Parts: sequence; structure tokens; C-alpha cells
Amino acid sequence: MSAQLLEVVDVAKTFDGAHRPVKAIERVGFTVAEDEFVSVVGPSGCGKTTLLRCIAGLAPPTTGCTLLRGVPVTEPPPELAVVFQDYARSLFPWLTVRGNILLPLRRRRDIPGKERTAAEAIEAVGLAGFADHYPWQLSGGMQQRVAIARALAYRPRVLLMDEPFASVDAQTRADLEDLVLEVRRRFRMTVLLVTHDIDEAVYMSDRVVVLSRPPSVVKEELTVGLPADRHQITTKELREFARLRTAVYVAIKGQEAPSPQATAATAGG
Amino acid sequence: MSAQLLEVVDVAKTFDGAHRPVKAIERVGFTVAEDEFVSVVGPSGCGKTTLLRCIAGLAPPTTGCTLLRGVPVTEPPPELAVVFQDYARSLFPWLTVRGNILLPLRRRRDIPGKERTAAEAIEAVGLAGFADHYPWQLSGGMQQRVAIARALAYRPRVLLMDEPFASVDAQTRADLEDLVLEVRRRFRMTVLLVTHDIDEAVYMSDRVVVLSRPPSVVKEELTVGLPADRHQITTKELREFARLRTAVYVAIKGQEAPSPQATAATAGG
Amino acid sequence: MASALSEEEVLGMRSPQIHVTFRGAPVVLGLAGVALALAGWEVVARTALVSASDLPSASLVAGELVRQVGRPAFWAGVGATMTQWGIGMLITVAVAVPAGLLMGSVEAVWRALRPVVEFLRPVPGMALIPLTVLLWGLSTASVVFLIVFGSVWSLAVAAMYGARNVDEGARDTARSYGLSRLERVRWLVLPSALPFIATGLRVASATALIIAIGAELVIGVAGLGHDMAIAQTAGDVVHMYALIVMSGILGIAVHLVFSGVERRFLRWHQSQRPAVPA
Amino acid sequence: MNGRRLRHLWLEIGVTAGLLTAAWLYLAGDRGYAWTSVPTMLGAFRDAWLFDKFGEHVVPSLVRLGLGFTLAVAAGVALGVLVGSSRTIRLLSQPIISFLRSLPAVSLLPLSLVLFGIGTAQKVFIIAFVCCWPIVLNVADGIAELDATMLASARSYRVRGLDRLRWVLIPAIMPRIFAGMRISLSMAVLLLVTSEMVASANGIGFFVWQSQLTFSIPDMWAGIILLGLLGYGLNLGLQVVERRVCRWHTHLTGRDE
Amino acid sequence: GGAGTEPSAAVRTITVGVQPNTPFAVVPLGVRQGLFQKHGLDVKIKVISTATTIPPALLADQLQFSNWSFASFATLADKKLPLKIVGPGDTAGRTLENDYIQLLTLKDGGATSVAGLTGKKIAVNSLASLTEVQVKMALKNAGVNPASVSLVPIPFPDQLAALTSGRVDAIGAGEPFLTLAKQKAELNALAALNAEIMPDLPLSLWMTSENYLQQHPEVVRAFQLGLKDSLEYARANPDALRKFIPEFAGVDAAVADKMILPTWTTSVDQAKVQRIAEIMHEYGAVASTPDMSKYILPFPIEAKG
Ligand SMILES: Nc1ncnc2c1ncn2[C@@H]1O[C@H](COP(=O)(O)OP(=O)(O)OP(=O)(O)O)[C@@H](O)[C@H]1O
Ligand SMILES: Nc1ncnc2c1ncn2[C@@H]1O[C@H](COP(=O)(O)OP(=O)(O)OP(=O)(O)O)[C@@H](O)[C@H]1O
Ligand SMILES: Cc1ncc(C[n+]2csc(CCO)c2C)c(N)n1
Ligand SMILES: [Mg+2]
Ligand SMILES: [Mg+2]
Repeated sequence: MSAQLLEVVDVAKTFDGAHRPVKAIERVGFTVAEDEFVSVVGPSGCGKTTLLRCIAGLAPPTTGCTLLRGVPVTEPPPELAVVFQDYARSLFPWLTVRGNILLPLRRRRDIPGKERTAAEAIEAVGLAGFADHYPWQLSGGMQQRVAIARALAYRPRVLLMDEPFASVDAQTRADLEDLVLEVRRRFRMTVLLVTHDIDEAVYMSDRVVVLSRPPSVVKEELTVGLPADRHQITTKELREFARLRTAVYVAIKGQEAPSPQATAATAGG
Repeated sequence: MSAQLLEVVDVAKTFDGAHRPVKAIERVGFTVAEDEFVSVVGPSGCGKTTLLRCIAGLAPPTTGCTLLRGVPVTEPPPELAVVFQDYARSLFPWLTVRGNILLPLRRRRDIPGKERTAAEAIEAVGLAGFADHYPWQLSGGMQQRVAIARALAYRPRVLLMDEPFASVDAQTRADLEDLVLEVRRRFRMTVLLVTHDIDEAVYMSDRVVVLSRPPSVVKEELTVGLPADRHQITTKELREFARLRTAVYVAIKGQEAPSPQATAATAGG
Repeated sequence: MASALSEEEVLGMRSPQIHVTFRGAPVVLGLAGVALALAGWEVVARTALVSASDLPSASLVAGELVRQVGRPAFWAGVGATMTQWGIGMLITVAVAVPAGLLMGSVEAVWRALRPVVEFLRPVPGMALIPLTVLLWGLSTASVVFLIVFGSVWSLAVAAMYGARNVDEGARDTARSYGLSRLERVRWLVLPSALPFIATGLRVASATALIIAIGAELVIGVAGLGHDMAIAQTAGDVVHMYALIVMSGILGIAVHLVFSGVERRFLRWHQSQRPAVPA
Repeated sequence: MNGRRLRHLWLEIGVTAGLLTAAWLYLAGDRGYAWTSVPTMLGAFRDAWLFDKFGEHVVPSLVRLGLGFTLAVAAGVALGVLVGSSRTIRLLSQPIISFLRSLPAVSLLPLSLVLFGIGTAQKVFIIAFVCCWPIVLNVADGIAELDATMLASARSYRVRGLDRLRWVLIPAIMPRIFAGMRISLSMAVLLLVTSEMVASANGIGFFVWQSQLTFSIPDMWAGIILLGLLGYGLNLGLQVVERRVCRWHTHLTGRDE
Repeated sequence: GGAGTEPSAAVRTITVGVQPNTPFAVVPLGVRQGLFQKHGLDVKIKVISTATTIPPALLADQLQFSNWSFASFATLADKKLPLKIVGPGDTAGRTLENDYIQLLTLKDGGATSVAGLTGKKIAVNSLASLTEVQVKMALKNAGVNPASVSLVPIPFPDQLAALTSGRVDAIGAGEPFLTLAKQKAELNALAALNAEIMPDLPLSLWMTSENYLQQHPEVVRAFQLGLKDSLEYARANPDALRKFIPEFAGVDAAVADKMILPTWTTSVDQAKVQRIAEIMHEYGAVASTPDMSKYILPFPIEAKG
């Protein structure tokens, strides 16, 4: 692992609530190294999306800051792509699937054969045949896959993903996980993934950052010592995998985990 | 179990696609008895949402029909409520959390103490303190919980839910699952749940309907023979639970399941 | 304006009336509407309500219109009006849409222009006739000036509202993928604003027509308005109403053209999606 | 945020001051018979409106404007909802609406005299008749473009009838209603002048028209300036109301950050 | 350059603004008869629908000449607009037979004399203008306090409807609406309104801008000569005028046959013109009494050189 690519420095965020200000993030700090894959997990409403928006330069933190290669982020950096949690709103309804994927590529001189790149991305997320459909002609899961395809085709140096697999079935999810890992390796991306799925966090990451309930702080950071090459079946059969999953579970719950069987079930929920 | 409450009779649905018509549902038929809890699982884009819309009377099938107590459904029946997959768009942004929950109750003479009912529902989904917030002041998972609270406060005889727990963390998800089971028992609801989570389908249901890839048909129907009282830990420790989970997995995959450990992980994904 | 949503979806109930869904429905229903209105006019003109007045009956006016249609001078008037309208609309669109989008998307621009825009918007062009004649003469230029002055604001305000209609999710996406300012205007702001601009165009095109005719009438530049002025001073009420009806017919024609264009450019839009999917 | 708001205020004040100065300097020279110098305009403005003819001309105009605009909004929203909600009604009414919207206001004057006589009603009719169309169109289009999931949600919970109108449709199209109202309000001020062209012996429009007839150029400008200020003030008020009513929309479009 | 006809070298094209009313038809009629061509002018007629556009159009040299009225000229003179009266048009008739602006009521229940109009509503074409003054003078002449009636500005075309629907009790109607009104409804003619002001009231005139006069006095003189010929032609050929009106002003031929025609004159009565300005001032239609003589050119002006 090389130098720190991304630094989240004491970020705090307070919103105007209904009656009084809502402190969403108390104080969160962690770093992501070049080419690292970091997952962020935490309870619903703890500020994961907010944090991602701060890192992407889409919203300023109330206090603290985020740095990319040591430079404070105030605007979305060009080498970064985001898969938004609210995928339906992030797709442009006036563009087809292909149009949505091609749009960010317009200015990318460094990507030759854009049409082919887009077609490959569409194919890779299992949407071959739907390139000319509009987002509103697709199911929820299909829309979410368009958003993923767009981000992958963009080949960013840094990829931020906010629960990108929430709306797809288990099989598709596993395929997409492997797709992201594969693309990440091929194009040397640094990835920050927000997920509610503990297995997914462990399976995909080099490190897992666990956030507390709001006002949130970093509750724990776990380094995932699994072999770099992951496989849906063999990796998940490893004892280390089971140990890590339990460790994340414990970090979230702040208590001892139940039996492995139940943990798997609950965590998988 | 009493008579058939809901009948899905040979429903087929074709959409105008980009180039040619897209046959989403080939021919789907099943029934749901009074007070039964049925889950529908199937790959992304197989027509689950479409099916739910047909059952709710929100869209007509291309051929076939849906019956509620033997009467063809052409309009959303008064005794039915829906939790939409696209929860963000199903909430009214000009109403607060409380306002969104109270609006459907306005004309419900049979629900006394509406304010209290709404407050209880908000509390139950873990949003106490957010009653006066607007949907856009909430995180994705919180919005999804508002949609669930609205449906539960409405106390429908039939509840249709389209991936209602997709955006919440594992712990919240488990809590919400139990909440729905509890409310369902208390008010004797019939529930049809669309989910991508095999564990969830087995844990919550009396029966699981597995749909094929599009153009979809019913691939398998599995009766869940677990004791009526479910518990997140003990139920999931049952051998029968593991057997059913694998059965559903096999039905979806159409092949033998991998080792239980891996199945749990993947299915839980 | 062809709606995507079925009546039930919008009204929240199944409407009791027969669903008219055959192919020629727009034309047949449209004509039915016109027939209904004409019948209403005929009745009003023939009953006591205004019988003592100068309102001629629909049949009388229709007869006059048919007579006028055979005269080249009539078509010269129509042609002149539509030419002036066309030039005016071109300038209006060219100025108002970019200006409105800019005002809607850059707060500083809006604040800088607000005093002028909000002050000039309610200034009646017709009240500036002496100034107009002094500046542009008794000519087409005067009419075009008044058309632009009278309709540019409403379209600009529509475009401004449109530009503010960009969904935050879409905006964030565009920003995070580093779309340039120009790309954002073309691929994000413009499509988001299009529905408002489409409405604004329909409003402005009718306003422009009204102003064209009014300006011709007042300034005395060739066109339907000028013919109206002559009919008016001559006391030829029937001719006058025939010309008024003609301006309404031009309004329908203009509407048809614009809604056709709209259907082309807003195919993706909620309002244009197929009604009850087959 | 506060700093930005202050900067915008200064920008607005600065630009206004700059433009006024430019106009002042430009009009100081002889610019022809239809112009007059800014001091002369301001003098005429003071003589006309502070507060000599205020009661005589401004008050009746404000009454006509208020009634006409209110009627335009009410009729516009009602008609717009009706037209936007039903395909049948829309197809039936579209040609007539296009027809009525294209009638020159001046040509409505004779008919308005016949129908409403020579009082306030006739002016209110002229204003309301012409000003309701931007609202009708915006509302009808707004209804037609409502999000399908949102409508399905209302339908499945059987929010219908007046509840649906009050709690779903009207709030949802509020941005459209305001877009229409912003255009209508300025049009109402314009139409004030047209409506006061005939059968009127008072009102700002009458004053402007009379100044023109008698070639009192400074008075004409005094009237025009008052109309501009009136429209400016009313539109500012409308914007304040809009900001409060459409807060949710501002948030959904991310303009609050 | 044409071969043959007389002053071909000097033919000059001018644009003359004319409102489509009978009193102003004299110039287009003269043009039709070649009476301006005779004096070296190729006249283009520009039909003007609104009077307020005329002064700016003259000042901007969009028009070289235009029709106007003496009463309204007092308003222009009051504002010191650089315009000049180049010649007369018509004067008013003296009786109900030949005055084309009349005070009318409904035969059915309307007042039968001016004295009966106390406290009533009367429609006039516009306020602060000759029509207002006319009605007020008629009332005063009949011993009615003008302050007791309310004058409602309703344009000529809409007056009859206002009368028959009872919105007003009397109208001050001018041709062609006078004839039209009499055809459509049973009416009492109470007064010849022009005659109420003074006998032989000077009505229409033709004017140009001071600037144009200075630059092209010879054209002004030529126009005056053509105008004079036209006035004389119109006086001598009323039937030619009646035939010309439908084509020029769009008036129905049947109405044109019955209309009261203008009384043409070839001189400007300075004293009467000045008196008009005084009356306009007295009745508050203008702010001062301008010296009208400063604006009246000799008819015709002397030829230069
Ligand atoms: N615009 C806003 N105005 C007010 N409060 C907000 C706003 N956006 C977010 N919040 C609050 O900030 C907190 C964190 O929200 P955020 O969306 O970051 O959570 P999250 O971790 O992404 O949750 P989830 O897993 O449910 O998506 C929530 O309590 C929410 O109510
Ligand atoms: N409005 C539409 N126009 C055209 N095709 C549509 C439309 N809505 C749905 N479809 C198609 O119908 C199929 C089923 O869609 P549906 O939303 O029912 O799937 P789903 O099972 O709910 O999927 P997911 O799990 O991803 O939500 C998809 O292939 C989709 O492309
Ligand atoms: C605002 C305004 N509207 C219309 C006119 C023109 N005008 C005034 S009166 C009249 C005829 C009816 O009397 C006409 C056409 C104007 N100058 N100013
Ligand atoms: Mg989130
Ligand atoms: Mg779905």
C-alpha cells in the first residue's frame, strides 16, 4: 500500500432539524491509501451518505475537512466517481441507458472507443439489450445497475459507492461484487463502499470502518487480512472470514455475537 | 388457513420497449389465503414490482387478472396498503413524517386517535423525534422506514411490500421484520412481500413464491413449515430453516447449492 | 400536453365517462369542442342577453370569414401578421431562453438583473407607442420590437423557473462526474428546464400573436390588426369579428405546431409517457 | 451563506444604482420628443403620485388589479386542474383554449363593455380573462407531469377527492402555480392599462393613456415608472410567499446549499 | 425621368399619414384624381389607425404630412411640439342635417331634449378632447350644469351597444357611426354637437413638421396646392367622394350613401382657431391657451426664388 490518498480529518456535520439542529456526524476521521478498498458500515441514519458527499466535494462539512492527495476537497475532483444511494434520481430520465453512461465519458480523451466501453459496461451489469431503454422503463434493480455501469465505465481513480447493491437479488449482487473487484484491479481504483451488508463489507474490503449511532464517530477500524484474490465461495469458507464478520458484527452491536449461524443470517439480512 | 383471499390468475404483462415489446411477465399465477404471509423472490427485473402493481389495482395486466375475495381488482381496494420499492418518490415532500402518515388516515373513521396511532408507528420504526422532519431531511433508510410506518399505521387487511428493508442496516432490518410480524399478528393482516433476501423470505413467510428470469413464470412455491412464532435467533437455528433456505436458493439458481456457509453468505448478500 | 397518466391515475378514480382512446380522438374531440363553443356563441348572440348589442351571431361571422378567405388582401394581412410574429418569436426565444437559464442557474446573475427584469416586465409596450414610433417608425420593426418587449419576459421567467427545477440528485451526479459548465447546461439544466420552457413557449407564442395584432392595430402596420382597425373605424362589426376569429384560429395553428415540437423534444418526459402501458 | 446573501444584496443595489445613473446621463442630452430627462420624470412622478392623484388613480387601479389577479389565479388553477386531469376534457377544450388565449385584448373591450358595463367588473374581467392562461397552462402541464410513483402512492392509500386536491395535487404543482403567477402578475399590470383604455375616467392606465393622448410625455413616464414599481413590488411579495410555500421544492432541487 | 409629361424631373415621393375617416379622405381622393401629381408630388398614403402615432411619426420624418384636428392641435401647441398647420380640411355643419357629430338618446324612454340629461351618463369618444368639450357646451347652452352629468369615455364603435343596453343614457356619436346607429335603432337627435361650440367650427387640418418645412418648403407648397385642388374637387363632386369612401375606409356602401359629408373649406379662420384653443383651455382639456397663429402657415406659402 502506498501513501494516503484520501484523508477524512475530523469531519463533523450538523443540519437544521425540525426544532433544533441535528448533529448527524460528531467527529469522524480515517484515511484511505492509494488502491485500497475501504468499506463504511453503520446504522441507518448515522451519516454515511453525508460523509460520502463531503468526501466527494458535494457538500462542505460543518467543521473538519477532507483531503485528496493532501489537497482540501471543495469541488468534486475530476478523477472521482460516485454511485449514489438514490440511484433513481441520479440517472437522467431524458437519456437512455447508453446515453447516461456515455455522458460522463464525453470529455474523457483518455478513454478510446467510448461506445464500446459503454456497451461492455452495459453487458457486464447484465443489461445487454436494454441500452436504448430509458431509466423509467427499467426495474429498480436494473436502474441501480445502470448507475454502477456508469461509474465503472468512467474508470475513476477513486470510486465512492453508497449501498450500490441494495436493490438487486443475491445472485446479481454476488456477480456485481466480483465485477467491481475485477474492474478495480484492472484499472487500479481506490474504492470507498458504504454498505449495510457485513458479509459484503468483509468480502470486498481491505479495511472496514464502523460508525456509531448518530451523532456518529468512528467506532472501530478493522483490517481485513484475507488474501487479495477473493472468491464468493472459497473466501467465505475461510475461518478468517467468519472471524472478521463476527468482529464487525460485534463492533456494530457493541456486544457479543450470537451463534455463527444466526450471525450470518442476521448480518446477511 | 381460511379461504383464498387473493388470486393471481394467469397474469401476463408486456411493455413497449425501446425497439420491440418487452415481455416482462409470461404467465404468473398463485393464491394467497386470508392471514397468510407470502414472499415473492426472483431475479432483478423479473416483474415482481409489476406484479405487485397489478395486484394493487394500480396497473392492469396485459392478460389475466387478479382477484380479491373473488372480485376482479381494477382499483386499489380500500383494505389494501402498499410499501413501494421507490420509497423516496412515494413520500410527499411537502408533508412532514407525521403528515405523510396521517394523510391516508384522514378518511379512516374506524381508526380512533389518529395522532396517537401515527406517533406509535413513528416510534415503532425508530424515528421518534423525527415526526416533524420532512422526508428530504432524512437518510435513505429513514425514509424507507417512514413508508413502512405509513403502511402499518393504516392497518390494512392486505399489505403489499416491495423490498421494504433494502436500505436499512442489518440490525434495523431485523427489528423491522419482527415489527411487521408483530403488527401483522395483532391486526390479522395478509401480507405479500417482495424481497431479494432469501433468509428474510423464509424467516417471515408461510409460503415463498419463486419467479424465474423474465419472461417470468412461477418456478416454484415452497411452503414454510416453521412454527408460527418466529425469533431472529432461535428460528434461524432450526434445521428446517437451513433446509428451506437452501431449497429456495436451489429454486432460484436452478442448481445444487454450495456449502451451507457459503450459501448463507451469498444469500445474505 | 398529451398526458402520460391515465385519468384514473390523476383523478384518483375511474372516471365514469367513456374512454375515448381511438386514433382520431384528438381531432374528433377537438372539433367537438369547437362545435360546442360555436353553438354556445350562436345561442348567446341570439338570446336576449346581448341581442341588443353589437355581438353578431356565429353564423354571420362564419359567413363573413368564408367571404374574406376568398380575398387576397385577407391573406396578405394574415401573412404579414405571421411574418412579424415569426421574427418576433425567433428573437424572443434566442434572447429569453439563454437569459432565463442563466438567471435560474446563477444566483448572482439573477440578482444583478432582477431590478431591470422585474421593473420592465410590467411596463406596457403599448404605452410606449410614441417612443416606439420615434425609435422604429411606422414599420415592421416597431411591431417586432413590441412583440419581443412583450413576450421576452414571460419566456425568460419560465426558463428561469425551469432552470431551478434541476433535481438535486441529478445535479450531484453531474457535478461528481465533472461535467463542465457548458455540458451541465446542455445535458442537465436544459432538459430539466424543458417542460417549463415548453409551457412558456406556448404562453409566449400566444402573447406574441396578441401583441402582433394589437401593435398592427395601433401603429397601423399591415396585418390582421390593421385590417381590424379599419373595420372598426368603418363600423363593420361583422368583418371585425371575422378578423378576431381568424386571430383565434391562428392561435390554434400556433398551438398545434408548438405541441408537435414538444412531443418531439419531451419524449422522455413523464407527461409524454404512454398512458396505460399495453 | 450570510456573506453570500449580503454580496447579492450589494450586487443588486450596485447594478440598480449603475443603471439609474446611466439612464440619467443618457437622458440628460436631447433624445427626442418621446423622452424626457430623469429629473423631469421624477418631478412629474412626484406631482402625479405624491400624493395628489394617489387616491384618484392608484387606489381604483389597485382594486381592479387585486380582484382581476385573484380571479385569474382561482380560475386558472381550477381550469388547469380540470384540463390537466382528464384526457377527454383536455382534448375537448384544447382548441378552444388556444383560441381564447389568442384573442387580442383590445378586441375583447367591446364585448366586455356589453357583458359587464362600464364599472369595475368590466376591467376585472379583462384582466382575469387574459391573465388566467399562463396559470391554466402551467397547472395543466404540471398535473400531466406528476411523478407516477407519487400518484400511485396517493391512489393506493385512497387519498381522493378534495383531500387529494388539497394535500397532493395542489402542493405538488405549487412550483408550477408560482411560475404561472409570476407571469400573470406582470400581465395583470399590463392589462390594467388596456382595461382602463375605455369606459374609465380614473386609474393608472387611464392616466398613462390620457397622458399619451395629450402628449404629456413626463406624465406618461411618471405613469410607466409607477407601473414598473408596482409590478416590481408585487412580484417581490410573490417571491417571498413562494419561498415560504415551496420550501420543500427548494430543497429537492438543492438550491439551499 | 419620363418622356413627355410636364414637371417629370421634379417628381418627388412623399408619405402622407391619413386616418381612415371621411374628413381625411379628401387627400387620397385628390391623389386618385392626380391632383398632387399635377404639382410634382408622388403621394404614398399611409393609413394610420391611432392618432397618437402621428406626431412622433412626423417628428421622426416617417411621414411628411398628416391629417389632424384644430382642437387637438391646441394640445400639441400647448406642448410646443415643432409642428405646423399647412392647410385646412373641413368645417362643421350648422344643423342636424349637416353636422356629423350629434348627441343621441333612445327614442324609447330616452331624454327628448338636452335639458332632460341632468344627472345622466353620457358616452363620449374620449376625455380631455373636443368631444368632451362639445357635450359640456351643449349642456351649458341648454342650461344644464355639466358637473351633474358623468361623461364616460367609450369609443365611437362601442357607443350604440352601451346606449341600447342601458349602460349610458346618451351618446355623442360621429360618422359613420351616426348613420349606422340611426339605421340600427330608433333614436332622438338632441343636438348638433359641433355647432354647439360655434357656427362653422374649423375641424380637420393638415400638418407637417417644422423641420420638414425648413428643409423642403417647395414640397410643402406643392402639397398645399394639391390639397387646395383636392378640397375643391371634393366640394364639387360629393358623389365621387361617396363612391370613394367604401374603398378607402371600408365603410358599407349603403352607409356611405346616407352619411353626412364634411363641409369643405379652403381657408383657415385664425380667429375661430384661436377661440377653439381658448375654449379647450376653459374646459380644462389643455393646460394653457397657446398662440395658435404661430403655427398656421399661409395657404399656400410663397414660392421661393
Ligand atoms: N438535508 C438534511 N436536512 C436535515 N437533516 C439531514 C439532511 N440530510 C441528512 N440529515 C440527517 O443526517 C443524518 C444522517 O443522514 P445520512 O443520509 O448521512 O445517513 P446514512 O448513514 O446515509 O443513512 P442510511 O443508511 O439510512 O442511508 C440523518 O439523521 C438525517 O436525518
Ligand atoms: N414502464 C415500463 N416500460 C417498459 N418496460 C418496463 C416498464 N416497467 C417495467 N418494465 C420492464 O418490466 C420488467 C420487470 O420490471 P419490474 O420493475 O417489475 O421488475 P422487478 O422484478 O421489480 O425488478 P427489481 O427487483 O429490480 O425491482 C423489466 O424488464 C423492465 O424493464
Ligand atoms: C395600453 C394601450 N393599449 C392600447 C392602445 C391603443 N389604443 C388606445 S384606444 C384604442 C382604440 C379604442 O379606443 C387603441 C387601439 C394604447 N395606446 N395603449
Ligand atoms: Mg445513506
Ligand atoms: Mg422491483
